[in-house]
Amino acid sequence: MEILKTGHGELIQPFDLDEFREWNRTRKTRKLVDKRMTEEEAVRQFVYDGCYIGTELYGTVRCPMSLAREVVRQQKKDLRVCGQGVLELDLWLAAGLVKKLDITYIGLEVYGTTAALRRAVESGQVDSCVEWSNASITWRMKAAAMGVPFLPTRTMLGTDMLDYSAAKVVKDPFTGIKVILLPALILDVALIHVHRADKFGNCQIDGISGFALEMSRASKRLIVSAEEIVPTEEIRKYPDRTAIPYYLVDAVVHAPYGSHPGEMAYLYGRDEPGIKEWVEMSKTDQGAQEYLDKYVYRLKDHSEYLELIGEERLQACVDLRERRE
Amino acid sequence: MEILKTGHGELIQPFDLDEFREWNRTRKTRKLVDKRMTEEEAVRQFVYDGCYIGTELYGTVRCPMSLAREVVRQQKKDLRVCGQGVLELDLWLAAGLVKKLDITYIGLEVYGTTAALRRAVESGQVDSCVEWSNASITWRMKAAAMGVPFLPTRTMLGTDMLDYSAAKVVKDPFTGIKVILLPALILDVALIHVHRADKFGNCQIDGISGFALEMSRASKRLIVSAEEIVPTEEIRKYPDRTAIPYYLVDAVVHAPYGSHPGEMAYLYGRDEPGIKEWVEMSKTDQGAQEYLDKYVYRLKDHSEYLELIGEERLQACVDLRERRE
Amino acid sequence: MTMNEQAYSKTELMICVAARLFEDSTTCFIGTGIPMLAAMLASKTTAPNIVPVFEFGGLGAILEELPRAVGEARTFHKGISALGICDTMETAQRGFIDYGFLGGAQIDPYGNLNSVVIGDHDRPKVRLPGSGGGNDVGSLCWQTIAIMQHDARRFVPQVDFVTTPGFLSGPGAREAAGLPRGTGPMAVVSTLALMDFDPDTCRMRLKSLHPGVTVDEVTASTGFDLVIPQEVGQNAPPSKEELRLLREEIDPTGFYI
Amino acid sequence: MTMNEQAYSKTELMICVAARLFEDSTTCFIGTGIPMLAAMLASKTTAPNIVPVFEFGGLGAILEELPRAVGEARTFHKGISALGICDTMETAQRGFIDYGFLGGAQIDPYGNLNSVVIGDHDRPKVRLPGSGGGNDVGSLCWQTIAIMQHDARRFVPQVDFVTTPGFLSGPGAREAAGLPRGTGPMAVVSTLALMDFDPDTCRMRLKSLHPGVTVDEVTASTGFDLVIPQEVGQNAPPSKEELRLLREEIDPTGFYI
Repeated sequence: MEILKTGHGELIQPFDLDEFREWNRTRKTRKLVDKRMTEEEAVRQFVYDGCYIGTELYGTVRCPMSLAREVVRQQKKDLRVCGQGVLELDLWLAAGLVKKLDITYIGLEVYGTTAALRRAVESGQVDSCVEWSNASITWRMKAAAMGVPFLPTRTMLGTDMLDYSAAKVVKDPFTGIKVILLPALILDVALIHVHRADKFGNCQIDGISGFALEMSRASKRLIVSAEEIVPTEEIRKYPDRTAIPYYLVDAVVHAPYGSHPGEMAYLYGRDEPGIKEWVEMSKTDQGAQEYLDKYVYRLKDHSEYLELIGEERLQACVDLRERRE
Repeated sequence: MEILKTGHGELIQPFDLDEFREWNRTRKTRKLVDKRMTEEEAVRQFVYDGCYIGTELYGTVRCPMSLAREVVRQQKKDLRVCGQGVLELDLWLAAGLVKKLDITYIGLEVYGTTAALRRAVESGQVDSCVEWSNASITWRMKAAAMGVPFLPTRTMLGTDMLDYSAAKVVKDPFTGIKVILLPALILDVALIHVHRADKFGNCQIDGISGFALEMSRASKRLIVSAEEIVPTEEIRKYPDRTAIPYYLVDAVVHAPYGSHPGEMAYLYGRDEPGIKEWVEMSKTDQGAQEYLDKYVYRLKDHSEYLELIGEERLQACVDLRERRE
Repeated sequence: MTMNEQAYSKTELMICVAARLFEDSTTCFIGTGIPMLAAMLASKTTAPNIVPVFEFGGLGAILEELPRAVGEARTFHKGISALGICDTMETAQRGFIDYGFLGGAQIDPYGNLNSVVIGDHDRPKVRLPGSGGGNDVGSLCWQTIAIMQHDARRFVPQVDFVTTPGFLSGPGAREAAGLPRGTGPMAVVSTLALMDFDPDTCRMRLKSLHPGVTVDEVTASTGFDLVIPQEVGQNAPPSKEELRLLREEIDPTGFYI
Repeated sequence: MTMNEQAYSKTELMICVAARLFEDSTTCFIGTGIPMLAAMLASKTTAPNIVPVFEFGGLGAILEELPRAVGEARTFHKGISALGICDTMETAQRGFIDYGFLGGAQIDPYGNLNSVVIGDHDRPKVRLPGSGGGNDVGSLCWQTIAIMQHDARRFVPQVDFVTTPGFLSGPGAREAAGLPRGTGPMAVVSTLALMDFDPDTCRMRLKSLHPGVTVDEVTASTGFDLVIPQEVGQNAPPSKEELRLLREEIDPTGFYI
């Protein structure tokens, strides 16, 4: 099973499975301890300059926006990021926090390419972009979540994606076909927003799970923000609904409307004007800085953010929510 | 990434991923068609002599027992089976239907080893036993479910399990550790019992999912039996509860108490005397044949089986069910 | 303005031509933007039983309201299943997804698409969003359909970065690279015409022209030699009903159109 | 019979000795049978916060009623999570499961277990059930504890088939084979004594004797040279409370005992 080809992209997060096992043995308590804290405390404790960090789902859908804004507020530097992102990563890029990217997609969806990404990459502020597809970056997390060094896949073959990734092509020893081996991705920190969690960190998600299961299991530190904190009895009544068990979680942040201006399935729809405001202002660096000033730097925390948005606009989002019919 | 070691067990179900893709393209309709039928019709249509077949979870827990009994009734021969099984596979072994085994565990749990397995294997009636662990056989299905030729794992290393399996040991090209490569397992037919399904085959499962997700996605034909048939509106109201989507399913069998004498989480507990009856009678071949006669051959179908068991005993099982508290 | 054949935009026309390509009772991978409108239009006209698939987990949704993002709740509204990206992509890898609708900044004669960079990767003139699910859709779905603005800057002899595989370098190249057997591009819908691919050379071929567009216009707007067959068809303009559905039911707020 | 030290069975004693090995606030992989009783007893005595893990998906259950199967609803009664075998085994592979409790038909000096065949694999004298989750637990959990009947047919110099890895051929052998670093057998609880493993040689070592058992009895019932240390401890008999819990709360119907 020789190596037929190797992508020359940088493996920006090298990994050691036995070290990860040791970490999970010694640094993740099995005790049920109250992990509730504020965005400020969680980010201060677990996010650090130079760490490899990821956010789950993306900017307009079940995204940990209150945590993403807190990372900007605390000016965590030289972040190595995997994305898969819209507004959340755009904010980090505009704030100059990102050094390296395992990039799959960073854009504004229907509103097209992001000017903040262009400025950050074209200026060289982001010093490397390693290319992956949405599936392959998730399969890399899945490899880590499974506790194995790689997963095979049939994507990226034959394209420049492979050359600018850190994947390898091998011949399958069972059937002789060519497959790509994707290296495991173990994140230093992950931020995930969920519908409900108990104080210990047991989480439930409604609607699509995106890549929450894979990312939560692939990270050394996990900060969860939740729309609602529920009693543990609720979790234990429906153990088959637990998407993220407590032992994976380091911090639980109560963040109502935590995905705003994005949506939260069955709770609130997206705030289109709120999204458009970033789309417009981020076209220039000055506009982007004004936006950050208005929505991050000038505000103490998420509750001040919600005050600024105002009950009326939030209610309008609630009225637009998806309903189970 | 050279091959360091190769198990000399037989790969009793060779596979071709492109052929599986072609099958899934041409033999699995995307149309919503009514797939309801009886155990008799489903087994007659989709189970055939010599096929590679598997049953999900096992004998005493959410097991497709009414389908397993129908396979015996129709005397499907020379089956190649993966198990992981208790009563269900024991019945097949006692009935002389099994030719080859990808065996992980076939036993009677607290009641120990099975005499039916001993007779079938020690007599040479089962002509090969390839050894796998419970995790590795499931990861083999997971590989097929992912559409990839193998998955790496860190189990089975250093033991005779490896030598008597069809796995291979390689050096991970990213970190240099040794891992086992498990070949994908694509089943010809799978039997899975669920809590509820609609007539098209969309399925919901309560409690543990065992390996239903992996097996359902790794099989060319899938027969689902369900405690309850629900309107599709119920499925569409909770799309996040769909464990098995309709396009994977070939037959939907309405089988109340389909897991008897095993349990069904939240619906009914196990019938201990019913289980013990097999434990006792299966000790001799004659006893086993008498059991098969009493519970399979002399009965036309599952409803006659339920009549034989009787309302009272079934109600006793319902009274013993797990409750959500 | 009266609803006559002229009263429609290039975008509306593209949507209609794309919508007509949907085959009923098939699974279709839907990306953000025009594919969403085309899928909704198809489901209300010629393909009422298509199964829309969105990459982050929504499958079999009933498209009552226009999705604006591939993870939005509308992508699993009354859906068959709402799982995750792995289940979706693995379902595609197992051969269950028939069609994939794609876009890009550049396309070449073999249908290869670029959505990563214009210029050199490490010193790009323009950094684009990246593959997203594009490469996966182009690798794993059975057939893909690209939807593009038609001009010589986009239809180029060679893309700056092969992000999503078309036929790569030509016949047999996909299989040689290890991509699943029997997969590849089927059509390109542009602002000027509908293209398919020559089965022998795997090169892009003009199939049918949009109303009022000439062959010369198309070739002049294409940066490579487009195969021009003997017979070039004509694409019907949007029907009154198609326009009514688009404007009144599918995108009444004019979010896209 | 009065509740004095003698009034207990060998099984009850094994359960008690095994139960005392549970470390509080740890994750413990529980197999069918005695481990279930030991886990319940531990959770009601010295280790109220253990997190029981059952291979088919139950984690963190409150063990109010004795499970009789590793997939039974009682294995996720008021549980933290009820997922599937992959999530459980992958959680173990990631290093989250501290202890695993195992059984087998044979055990050798290095703690390797056999549950596949007695005799030759392809022409077995006795076909046993197979590995089940045993090999996975022995490979992936941090430490394992075996619970065995103690006699010379079971404690053998070499097992007929290495199903579940102990220390394999001795020091360094697990790591050399590629098994996760720092894992391996911790103890063996038998009907006669409690054993551990010599850190230098990885060979089984007598640790402490059950009440009324002599060193000679143990060595006579062991088919290989057991390491006998200077100091051999004594295992306390089941306390009145342990017996009461076992008989009245844990297994009142006498399902196991």
